[in-house]
Amino acid sequence: MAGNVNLTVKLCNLIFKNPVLTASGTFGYGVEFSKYVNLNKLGGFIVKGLSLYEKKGNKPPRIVETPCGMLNAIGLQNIGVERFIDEKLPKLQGLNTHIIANIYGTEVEEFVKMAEILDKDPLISALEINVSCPNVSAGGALFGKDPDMVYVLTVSIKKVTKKPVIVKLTPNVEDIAFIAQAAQSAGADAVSLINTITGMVVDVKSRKPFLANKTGGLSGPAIYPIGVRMVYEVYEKVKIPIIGVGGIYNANIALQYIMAGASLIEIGTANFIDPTISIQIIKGIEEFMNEEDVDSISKLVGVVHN
Amino acid sequence: MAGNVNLTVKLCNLIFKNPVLTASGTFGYGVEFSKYVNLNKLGGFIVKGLSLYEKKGNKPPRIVETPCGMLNAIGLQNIGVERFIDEKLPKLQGLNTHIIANIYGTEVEEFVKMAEILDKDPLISALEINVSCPNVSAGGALFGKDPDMVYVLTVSIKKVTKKPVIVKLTPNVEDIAFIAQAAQSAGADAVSLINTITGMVVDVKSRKPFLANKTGGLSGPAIYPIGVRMVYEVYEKVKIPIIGVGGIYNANIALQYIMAGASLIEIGTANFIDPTISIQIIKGIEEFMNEEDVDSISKLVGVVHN
Amino acid sequence: MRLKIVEKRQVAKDTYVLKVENPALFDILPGQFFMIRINDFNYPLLRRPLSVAGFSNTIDFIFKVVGEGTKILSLKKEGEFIDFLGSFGNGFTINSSKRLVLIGGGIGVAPLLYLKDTIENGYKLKCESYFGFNTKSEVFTSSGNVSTMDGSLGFKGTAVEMIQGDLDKNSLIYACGPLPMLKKLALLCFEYGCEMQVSLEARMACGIGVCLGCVVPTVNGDFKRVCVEGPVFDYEEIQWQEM
Amino acid sequence: MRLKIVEKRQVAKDTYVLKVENPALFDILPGQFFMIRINDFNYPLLRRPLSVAGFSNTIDFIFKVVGEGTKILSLKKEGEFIDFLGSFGNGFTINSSKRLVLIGGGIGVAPLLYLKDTIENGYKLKCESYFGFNTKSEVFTSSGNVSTMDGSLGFKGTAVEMIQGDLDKNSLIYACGPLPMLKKLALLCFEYGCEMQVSLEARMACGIGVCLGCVVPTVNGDFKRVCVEGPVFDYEEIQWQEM
Ligand SMILES: Cc1cc2nc3c(=O)[nH]c(=O)nc-3n(C[C@H](O)[C@H](O)[C@H](O)COP(=O)(O)OP(=O)(O)OC[C@H]3O[C@@H](n4cnc5c(N)ncnc54)[C@H](O)[C@@H]3O)c2cc1C
Ligand SMILES: Cc1cc2nc3c(=O)[nH]c(=O)nc-3n(C[C@H](O)[C@H](O)[C@H](O)COP(=O)(O)OP(=O)(O)OC[C@H]3O[C@@H](n4cnc5c(N)ncnc54)[C@H](O)[C@@H]3O)c2cc1C
Ligand SMILES: Cc1cc2nc3c(=O)[nH]c(=O)nc-3n(C[C@H](O)[C@H](O)[C@H](O)COP(=O)(O)O)c2cc1C
Ligand SMILES: Cc1cc2nc3c(=O)[nH]c(=O)nc-3n(C[C@H](O)[C@H](O)[C@H](O)COP(=O)(O)O)c2cc1C
Ligand code: FES
Ligand code: FES
Repeated sequence: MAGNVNLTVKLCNLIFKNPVLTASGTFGYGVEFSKYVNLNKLGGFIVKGLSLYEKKGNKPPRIVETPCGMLNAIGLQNIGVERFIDEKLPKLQGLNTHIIANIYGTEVEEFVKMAEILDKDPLISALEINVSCPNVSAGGALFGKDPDMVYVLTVSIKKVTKKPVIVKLTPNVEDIAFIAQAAQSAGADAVSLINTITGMVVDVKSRKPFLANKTGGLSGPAIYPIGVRMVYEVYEKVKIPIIGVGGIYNANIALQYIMAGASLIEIGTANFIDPTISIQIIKGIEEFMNEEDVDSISKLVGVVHN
Repeated sequence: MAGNVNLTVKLCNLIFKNPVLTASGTFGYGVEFSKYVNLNKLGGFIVKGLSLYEKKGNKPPRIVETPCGMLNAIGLQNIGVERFIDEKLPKLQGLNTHIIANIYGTEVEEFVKMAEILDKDPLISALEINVSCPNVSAGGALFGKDPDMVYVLTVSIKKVTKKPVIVKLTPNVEDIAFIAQAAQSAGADAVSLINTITGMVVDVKSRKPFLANKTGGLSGPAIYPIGVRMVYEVYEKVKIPIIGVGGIYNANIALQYIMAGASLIEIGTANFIDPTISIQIIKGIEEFMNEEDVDSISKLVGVVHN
Repeated sequence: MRLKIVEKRQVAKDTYVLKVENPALFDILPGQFFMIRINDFNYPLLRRPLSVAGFSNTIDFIFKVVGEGTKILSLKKEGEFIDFLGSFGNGFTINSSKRLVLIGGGIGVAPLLYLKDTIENGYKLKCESYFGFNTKSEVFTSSGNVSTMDGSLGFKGTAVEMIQGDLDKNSLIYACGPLPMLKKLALLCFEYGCEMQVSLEARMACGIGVCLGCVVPTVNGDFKRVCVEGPVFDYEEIQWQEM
Repeated sequence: MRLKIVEKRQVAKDTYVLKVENPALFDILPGQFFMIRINDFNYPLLRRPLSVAGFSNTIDFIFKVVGEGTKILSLKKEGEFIDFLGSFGNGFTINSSKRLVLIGGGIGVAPLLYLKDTIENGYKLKCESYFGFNTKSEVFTSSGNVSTMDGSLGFKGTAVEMIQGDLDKNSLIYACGPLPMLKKLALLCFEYGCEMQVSLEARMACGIGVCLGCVVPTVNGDFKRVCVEGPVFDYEEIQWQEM
């Protein structure tokens, strides 16, 4: 059965062999999963969020479970972009899949510097810009909540790199499509959504927030209907490709995102529960297409809007 | 053990015997639950959302299950405020608990008329204003997303009723505390939050949204960390009492809301799963207070902020 | 109400019978249903509605595995307890002056088995039953006239095809099954002028009439709740075109 | 990896032993753990970490019911399959030139039972064990020296109190148990100059080092992951004040 359906997706000059990526912060630097997943079978994977310099992250506890979800407040612990290039990328040489770098900063200049550095590395296929972080020069306002900041940031990054730029949107806004439009006007090649939804769990024994950081980001199955709705809304308003993410744990939900308008999808939290889930989802999408006689995945993108 | 803790909550001139209410749209007109729950044991209950005139509601399917949650798009089907007073209220006479009317309209005038009508009825203790609906005179913009509209609406309603006015906020905004502040400035006696979060489920077989209304409101356990976070944020910004609602299904989560800043809480979807849950939650709160030697529930409200 | 599983057994392809102890607290009308909590925790969140298929020392259900909830239910073991709410709904009304014809399709046959038992053994009346299935492996009853789409057992064709030439004004049909079958029957009833009580399905959250999630469109342009005003409706009440 | 439950038995108050068939695919070091999927569906969402308490024809776990996940696990039946990922973590290192002292508190004794077995029967070395519990009803092992807080069995007091006067520079402590006990031991080790390998707990999402959820603070002001760099740490690595 498998093989006679066309799963490939084009994004700018990139061809993805299938629409399944793995989400930043849930797939390490890829290598950690090579024991469970043939990385070459993936459409691509997105590495842990990188900052210009190494970051230690937040104090523990950093995670807590919620009904069909979890909160995390890792605080973007990472080794920094230079060590990533020196220590991690060499281990990823020779792979036949797309490696996407996820970057964030607290000032436009930081993003730009990282984009410049990563632009030179041929192993990196594209950049995903995490705007769910406070902009220190703008007094701590979140980049991702302000369409003007998203615009300026995207324009600045586009100037220094030829690699496709994906702007990853936060769901903690009133009108996500409006922010997506700002990214599009600024020349973004795609938007990905959703990042985590801010939440809090209280430890009633200690009468304090459970997480040391007080709030954390909600991810996992619980949030998928919100993500699908937001992809649907963004698809109505922008023309650039959408990457759907949020609570995907099986092929059905992946297909819901695709039908709502996503050209590619990312698997996040589900990797923790089953490290082979990404491959199972690729298979599941293929089976669905065979059963329903769909020869190309592109025919399913956004069909809900017809 | 029970009995020696003080569960009462004051809101304006009203005394609630405990902080547990049931949420609008999940408890019918109260009578439906009298088989399962001694209504007099509740802090109070909030009846199904009322409009000025009868509303038929949306076409089915109107509900769909999601991981630890559900979407609903009932479309506010109800018998209208007059029939409610004529047919339903008489059955609720003689109860020793608070009955709160939940009202919504598509224009300020509709809300005001309803408030006038309900103000006359002594059986109604307070009004909860559902602002999660489009304002037709403002071109369909949601009342609840616009602080100015919330302000005007609240002021207008306060003018025509002496009963406490609770403004029920939608979580589908960027900064819910900002909207809460608008309600407070307008003279609202309390705010309740959160209403449902907009979501979508796609039926991949038919390649259409599952609900006839396309989108629906997400409720249930899945959303509780979002509700707790929002109550926490609102508590930092307003002085009027907060009523916490969203995903509460046990005493622990009720206490999380209270500690985050809620003076009262509402139980919604959980009533469907276990119609006696509200009583169990009252008991659970009492047990917690006994175990932890807390003599008055008021001492727990907002403790997380200390 | 936590009831103990007395028997759980596969009776056909993907089809199980579940018998729980009868607390003898109430009577149950044929056509009524229970809301079943699949697990003692919040997943799956909503209760599942299942019709009563038999009522004696035990309360019996027959269910088909169609999704996650029924899958989990099929793995329950005898001796375990399950939380039930009910019974709910209006149930079928029996009219002794009519020719009683039971027409069921697939798992829709389940509530008709209890109806048949009530008519024959409770009311000591006669009825005819026509139960259609896709194929032999899905047949879970030997009672009544059975048909299969592929002719692997009984009459070859649908339950409706089995009886359709034989209906008359005096017939009172009790029907439960897939929507296309019910629509077909509604057309026939209009044509032959016979009565029909039809049991409908809808997605349910509460089962007790408060969520307004389970409505079906009625001829007067209104909605009725399957859980309270149904699940059994006079077919003339229903706006079939909108179903 | 789906493994069949060979035995599940309550061994003390709220405490169960769970033995699953050993697929004989790998060796497991004492101190290593598995990530266990409680149900075959997404609730509870995250896997639960459990240390190996024994390793022979079966892989054995001893766990305490403390919340929803362990509660559900305690209801599993022999013959059922559970999904395991592992083994994970670094495990204890055995140093034959030292006086080996195992100190466990409560359910923290579980991994030390496998360590003891390995030291005595694998390495043919000697070790001393001091296992403390709250009360008799919680004691799930007869091996080693047992203490209870209320004196209902063995020495009256904590495991630490049982041995504390008797530690020396040559001692290598292997410790697992509640945090206050471990902190106490860390102080003692500083004082007596003895070594200690301590097994720590942290909330985990992935177990494989990618979520960065399970970190503990280290003396150099950094964080280390319990699932990869641990769960066993040299006590001198840990920033105890911040634990
Ligand atoms: C009054 C009534 C009586 C019923 N009696 C029986 C019976 O005796 N035997 C039997 O096998 N089935 C019966 N059903 C259908 C049964 O409720 C569904 O098959 C079951 O809920 C599916 O659950 P699931 O988790 O396996 O499927 P999923 O599709 O995973 O369920 C997801 C959600 O959809 C709902 N759902 C799915 N299919 C249906 C459906 N056809 N009708 C209503 N809700 C549905 C579920 O309750 C759940 O909320 C009855 C339905 C109703 C309304
Ligand atoms: C490496 C390691 C080995 C362990 N070995 C054992 C063992 O052999 N026997 C045993 O009984 N327990 C052991 N634990 C603790 C065990 O994992 C928790 O008791 C269990 O996860 C609680 O789950 P729950 O759903 O019952 O509790 P809940 O409190 O309902 O769980 C909610 C969440 O908190 C996490 N959690 C709760 N308590 C702990 C804890 N103490 N440590 C880590 N996560 C926690 C759960 O995994 C879950 O994500 C170990 C923990 C770790 C980190
Ligand atoms: C532990 C954890 C760490 C994450 N780290 C990052 C990150 O570094 N950069 C980023 O853009 N998103 C990060 N995310 C968000 C995910 O990439 C994803 O957008 C989100 O989790 C929703 O998808 P899911 O529900 O499938 O997990 C992280 C999520 C989790 C759970
Ligand atoms: C079926 C259904 C109907 C609802 N109807 C109303 C309503 O009429 N008015 C209103 O303000 N909120 C309504 N709500 C929202 C609830 O009152 C509550 O705010 C929300 O469901 C979150 O709480 P929960 O997660 O406990 O259900 C409805 C919710 C559900 C599930
Ligand atoms: S299921 Fe809630 S009204 Fe019928
Ligand atoms: S549990 Fe994920 S890094 Fe340790």
